[in-house]
Amino acid sequence: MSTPLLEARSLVKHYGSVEALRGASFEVSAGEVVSLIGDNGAGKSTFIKCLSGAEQPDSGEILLEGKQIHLDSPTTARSLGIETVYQDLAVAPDLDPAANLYLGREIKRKGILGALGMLDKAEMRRRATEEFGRLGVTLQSVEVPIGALSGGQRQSVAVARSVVWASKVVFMDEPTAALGVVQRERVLDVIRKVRDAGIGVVLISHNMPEVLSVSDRVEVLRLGKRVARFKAGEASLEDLVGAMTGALVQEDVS
Amino acid sequence: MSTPLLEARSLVKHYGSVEALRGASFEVSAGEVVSLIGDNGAGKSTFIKCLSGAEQPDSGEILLEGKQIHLDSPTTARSLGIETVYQDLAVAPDLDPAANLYLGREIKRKGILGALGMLDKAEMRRRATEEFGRLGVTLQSVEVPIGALSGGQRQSVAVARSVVWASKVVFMDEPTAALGVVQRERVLDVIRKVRDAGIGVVLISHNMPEVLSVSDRVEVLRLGKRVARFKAGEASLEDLVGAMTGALVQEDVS
Amino acid sequence: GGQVGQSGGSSGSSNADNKNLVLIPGVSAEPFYISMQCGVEAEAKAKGYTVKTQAPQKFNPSDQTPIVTGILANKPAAVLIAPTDDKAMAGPMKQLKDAGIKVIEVDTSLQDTSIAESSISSNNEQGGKLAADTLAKLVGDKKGSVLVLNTVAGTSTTDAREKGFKEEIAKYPNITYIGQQYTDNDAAQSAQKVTATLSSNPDLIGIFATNLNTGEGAATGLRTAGKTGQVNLVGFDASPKEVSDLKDGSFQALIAQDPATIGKDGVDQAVAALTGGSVTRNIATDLVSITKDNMDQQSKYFYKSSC
Amino acid sequence: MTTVSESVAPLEKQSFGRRLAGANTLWIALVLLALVVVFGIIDPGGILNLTNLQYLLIETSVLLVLSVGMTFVIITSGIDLSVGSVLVFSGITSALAMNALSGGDSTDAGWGVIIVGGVVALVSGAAWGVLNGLLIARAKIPALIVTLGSFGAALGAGELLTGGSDVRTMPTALARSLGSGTLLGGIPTMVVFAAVVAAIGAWLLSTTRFGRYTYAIGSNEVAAQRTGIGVTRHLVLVYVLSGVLSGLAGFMSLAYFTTTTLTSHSTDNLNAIAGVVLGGTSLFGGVGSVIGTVIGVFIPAVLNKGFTIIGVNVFWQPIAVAIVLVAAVWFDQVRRRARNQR
Amino acid sequence: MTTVSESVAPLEKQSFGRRLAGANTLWIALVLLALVVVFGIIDPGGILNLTNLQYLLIETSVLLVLSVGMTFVIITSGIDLSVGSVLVFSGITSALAMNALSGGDSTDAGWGVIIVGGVVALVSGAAWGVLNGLLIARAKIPALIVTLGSFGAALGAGELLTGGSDVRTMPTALARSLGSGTLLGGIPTMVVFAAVVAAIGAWLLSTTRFGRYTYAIGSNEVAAQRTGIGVTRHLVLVYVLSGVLSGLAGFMSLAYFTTTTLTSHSTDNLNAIAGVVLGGTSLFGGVGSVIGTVIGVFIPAVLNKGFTIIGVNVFWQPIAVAIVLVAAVWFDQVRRRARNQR
Ligand SMILES: Nc1ncnc2c1ncn2[C@@H]1O[C@H](COP(=O)(O)OP(=O)(O)OP(=O)(O)O)[C@@H](O)[C@H]1O
Ligand SMILES: Nc1ncnc2c1ncn2[C@@H]1O[C@H](COP(=O)(O)OP(=O)(O)OP(=O)(O)O)[C@@H](O)[C@H]1O
Ligand SMILES: O[C@@H]1[C@@H](O)[C@H](O)OC[C@H]1O
Ligand SMILES: [Mg+2]
Ligand SMILES: [Mg+2]
Repeated sequence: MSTPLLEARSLVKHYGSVEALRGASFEVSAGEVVSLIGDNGAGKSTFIKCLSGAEQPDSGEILLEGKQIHLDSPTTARSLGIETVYQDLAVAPDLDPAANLYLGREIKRKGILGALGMLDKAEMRRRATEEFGRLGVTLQSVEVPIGALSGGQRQSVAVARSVVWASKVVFMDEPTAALGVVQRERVLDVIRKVRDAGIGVVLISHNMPEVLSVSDRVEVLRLGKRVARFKAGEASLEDLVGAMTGALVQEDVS
Repeated sequence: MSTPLLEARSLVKHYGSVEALRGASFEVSAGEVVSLIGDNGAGKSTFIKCLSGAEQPDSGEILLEGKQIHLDSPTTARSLGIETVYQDLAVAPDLDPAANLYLGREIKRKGILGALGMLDKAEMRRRATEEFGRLGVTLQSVEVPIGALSGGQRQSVAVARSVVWASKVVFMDEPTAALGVVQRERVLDVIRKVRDAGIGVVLISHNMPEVLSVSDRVEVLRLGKRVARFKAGEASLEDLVGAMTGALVQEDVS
Repeated sequence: GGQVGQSGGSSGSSNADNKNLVLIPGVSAEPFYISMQCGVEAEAKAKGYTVKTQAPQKFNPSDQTPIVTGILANKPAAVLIAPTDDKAMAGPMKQLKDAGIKVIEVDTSLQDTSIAESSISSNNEQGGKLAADTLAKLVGDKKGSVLVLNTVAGTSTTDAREKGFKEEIAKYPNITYIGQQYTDNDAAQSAQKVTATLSSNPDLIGIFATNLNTGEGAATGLRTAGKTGQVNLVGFDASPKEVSDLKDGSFQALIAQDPATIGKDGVDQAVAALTGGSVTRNIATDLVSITKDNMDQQSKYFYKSSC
Repeated sequence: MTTVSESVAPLEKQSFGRRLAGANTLWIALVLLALVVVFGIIDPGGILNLTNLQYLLIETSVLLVLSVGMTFVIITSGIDLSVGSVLVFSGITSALAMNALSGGDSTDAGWGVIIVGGVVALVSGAAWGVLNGLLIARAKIPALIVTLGSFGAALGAGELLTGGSDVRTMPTALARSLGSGTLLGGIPTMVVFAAVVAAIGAWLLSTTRFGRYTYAIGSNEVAAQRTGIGVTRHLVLVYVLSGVLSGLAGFMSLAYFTTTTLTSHSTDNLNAIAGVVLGGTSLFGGVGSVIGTVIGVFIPAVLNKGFTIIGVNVFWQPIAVAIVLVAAVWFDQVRRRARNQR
Repeated sequence: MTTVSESVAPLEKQSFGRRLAGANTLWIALVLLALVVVFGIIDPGGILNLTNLQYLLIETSVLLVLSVGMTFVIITSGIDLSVGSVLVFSGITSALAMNALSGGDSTDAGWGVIIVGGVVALVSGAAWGVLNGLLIARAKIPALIVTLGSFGAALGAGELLTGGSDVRTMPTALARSLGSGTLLGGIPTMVVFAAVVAAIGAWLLSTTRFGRYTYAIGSNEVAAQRTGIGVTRHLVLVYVLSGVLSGLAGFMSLAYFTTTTLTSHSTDNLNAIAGVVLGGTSLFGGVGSVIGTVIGVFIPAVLNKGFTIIGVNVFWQPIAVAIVLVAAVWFDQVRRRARNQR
């Protein structure tokens, strides 16, 4: 493997007395789908939050294209081309789906009104409808606040947002958990397309068949540490479960 | 089939201009696991909310053991032995897991202090730990507010709460969506045990293998209406997907 | 049970070397009390005493009480105070007396006359009467109604002014008193009450505003309605702003007290009480009615905004 | 795995009528209208009288300017208790500046001086806004504590500057133009100012990116942060906006009262908050509108005016206001709920 | 599918030291202590003097009683602006009742009359609490609007009863016992009352089902509803609690001031809210404690007293208070955050 696109080395993160990460490492290359799996509470979401600037690790280092970076906020990460679908959906429940899709990346009107900060709501709504169509999201009305949508609809909006904007890496924390069968397939298709566009995709999922079907590699986290790595095709469902539960240990867990 | 335990006839529910339910019907018998499946936004959660008193349908009727009932609040439903795991988790994020498990069903101290309303926190914590053990929930600390737990941990608490208290029917709206492989298996085991105790279980899930493995029957909702019913073993994955997407129509959809 | 302050009754050792006075006005940021403070400071300096002033943020006993009990710790020789309630302040002020501190009442006084050595004040009820007579003179024999703008219900000083006004105005048959409106001591509300009253009582010929804020609001209300000068506005006190409004015709008359003299007399009485001189129990100071015509003669009553 | 999408319900846009009926402000606007009509029936010459309406507008304009800023603050789920004191402080600095420029007495000062005075008022307000904003957004101190602190501190600072009594001289030209003058054929200048502020505020909130970020932060601050919105910066700006509008209100108040009305503004904060909440903005953030605020500010104003005009007993007035306020919101809630059911 | 659970991290209980350091109230308590020490050093005879501490406690006891009720209300994510007016109203009804029972002048009334007076105060407070609670919990009108309404209405009603002036006759026995008496070897009776209320409040909030429901509703009202908690009933009870405590505070205030102090309580609401928030209770509900409130109420009280004793200029006082308040909360935040990082 050449230099990985994004690499994390020995991240540690405490919450009060809880040790969420105890020296976790990880890497993802461009054009690769890596699944990050692990038991509930293993530290996956915390890990992702550290890699996307939403939380700051207590120690450890993060490298983008070989250079050490300091992700002090999600804004920094986004400006580096890193997009994230958070498990605790980072949407504004009082805004409608189009507004959420474009949050932080609004389209302004042309000309002077745009310079004054005026939004082109019609254009955003139009494009949003397009994107939702692409992901098979079915909405009865685009004018309701997203808080009133069904769980799956809400999740689809979050997924759409990340794939629309990513240029280097997309983190997806259980993006398909609430999705229907059709929407789930669509999202997996999108993940493949994004990968083919040369973007690194990191997927967190508890659905092992899904993990096996879409990943190029699988990394396993357990009690805040990476305990195993598998290449696609090399791992069986039993291996994955064994690694997650601690029955199988591959890496050095001191 | 004898009189079903719980039956819903032609429920209709509007939210402003959105028609979430357009005459949906449904039944579940004692000692039976019925899965309710359908596309995102099909109306499953709305349906469950109507059957558990969290929302009131605009029209239609609900019968428990053949007698029409009026579920004006979740309290009424709970007092009738109906417990629910809601998709938008109904937990109090600032309370700890034990407090959430016993919310609305607190254990009081013995004697005069109990009569004054004083809680037996130690006992609740002890029993909660037991229940969590039974479901394989792993918590690093029981003293953190539940809002700080991982997605799966939070979901496990909600599931534990419903199965501890149910006496007639348990509704579970995507209870396993955020769960790890081990916890998911545990929950499915618990569902079977609850069923064997003569309780009716209604499961909503987008995971078809899971649905097929645990259900006695499957009912399919589409655009707010029931469109198909299957007995366990009679349905293939293709049938289910066909019914959800509208490719296969069994019931009269006017 | 015992009584508070019993134990800590630090003996009434009124030290002759103690030259510290404290002034506790009714409220801070009020030209009346600032002028009084000027009078107190000038006289104290002349007599070789020092004064500290501690004023409550609001004219009420619950803001003033902690100041009184806090002052106890400083053990001044005497306290000059404008009690904000003639009953509620008795308890805390008694603590001062019990600690051997001489208490002089300035501007207002307690019902309980056993606490203070001396009370110097102008009579607020009298001021209200004077306002009524002044207003009656201004309107002449025109017929019409008059309004009183009060601050907050229960404020002892302004309530007394209204009471005096009400009694006195009844003597003028051509004038109908249509009652008072409360303004929360807020100029904006006062202005609003004036324009509304003008609409319901188009025959309004006079307004008595019982203090600074109500007066300023009333002047604004009349200006908004274009009735400045047509409706006679009588204010209370003579702050620099009110005086200049009198000059430019926004007010037709002011009822002024003499805060500087109240302050000066307060210090004199305190010093007399401390040095064993003769103390006068009650001193009444002047109240005058100032109009545009006599304002030059009465300029010594104008309040100061700083010393 | 088959794909379907034909039968997907279309993304329908709501009809205009439905949007109107659904508008959060419709019912409360009806309440306001009903109030005016009722007072008009009880006392035909009273409130419906054009002059009275004009007075009502003038007397409400200062509060309205404060409330527009407060709307933004509350939508971010914040609160600004300092508005009244910042108003006073700005009025004082402005008056002092104008006096200083005119050699101590600005009574006859010209427009140059007045414009400088206006700028000083706005800048003073902005300064308090920056202070509030930084402490709230950067130091993460609860807005209630910060602005309760600046509520006391701004007034204290103002009193320090003047020694506790009102500044008594200010330009006559200012009083005659902004304070009691009219524009555009008879509309009071105060009202024009307030209307322009409300219009710009409404535009800013509902159509611009600034407005959208305001909603987003109030709706879910963490989400806003994670989507890359500069939450700290935006919050500071919102408090600055509130501060600047308090400064403008201070300047207007100075022109209107021709003095700094030091002790008159201790309940401006609650009045503004009440107007905002009456207008349908939630104290928990994320929802609200400037139009709602305009209506919400006028309801108590109409009530107070109306009750004084029809001569309700002074002690009954606050009781009557309370009853109508509660009834108005209750009506609004019931109607909105009914709409959502259907 | 294998099952594992040996390596599962144990459900550890935190050590006592850690719990203490983690307690939300520790750091703010340290701030209070620091203030006392600093004032003690500046003026050794001042605040540390026993008599002064006694006065401080007495003068804060009425506000403390209000703030205990406010703590419950705010934890449900509500607000009660009416407390000061309900206090006044209850004092008035109580005084009027005692006078009526004594043929017009209760100055020499005995304990029977006084006890009736106490009951009347509590019942009056409770009545306003019921009204507030029903409008908020059942009619779902925002608490801010409802209690702003009753803030005006309760005072108006009180003034109606008395014609706008204070009731000035009340039993001397009450003033000498509750108002200025001491108990248990020198502890002021007022302080004993406040301490008992705070202790019961703390017990109720942190150990009983009532307290737990209070947190649950504030944390997530929908969730509380769905778990079968009678949210409406509980909210009404919380506002009744606040009302009853306001009634008690009214009775205490009557005993202390020996008059109904109509004008003294317009900012009690903000003072109580500030104490509660300073003490670590969130305005968004779900978290908070009575102990925190006790500390939070004393911080401004100590500041005001201390500044008076050391003789800070009146206009500087609110500025200094603001600086200390903000600094205290900031220190508290920084410490808590540091603890969470570790
Ligand atoms: N803010 C927080 N405060 C305290 N503990 C936390 C916090 N966030 C996470 N934790 C704890 O850190 C551990 C790791 O949590 P994390 O959310 O990363 O798990 P996860 O692997 O994503 O689990 P899941 O599969 O259930 O989503 C858990 O024990 C969790 O309780
Ligand atoms: N409070 C609400 N206001 C407006 N629309 C709503 C509301 N709740 C649900 N809806 C709409 O009703 C429809 C059904 O929603 P529901 O949550 O029942 O779907 P679901 O079948 O549970 O979907 P999912 O599988 O994604 O959870 C959706 O179109 C949704 O947007
Ligand atoms: O006499 C004083 C008065 O002049 C001032 O306006 O307010 C307080 C009063 O006590
Ligand atoms: Mg997770
Ligand atoms: Mg659902």
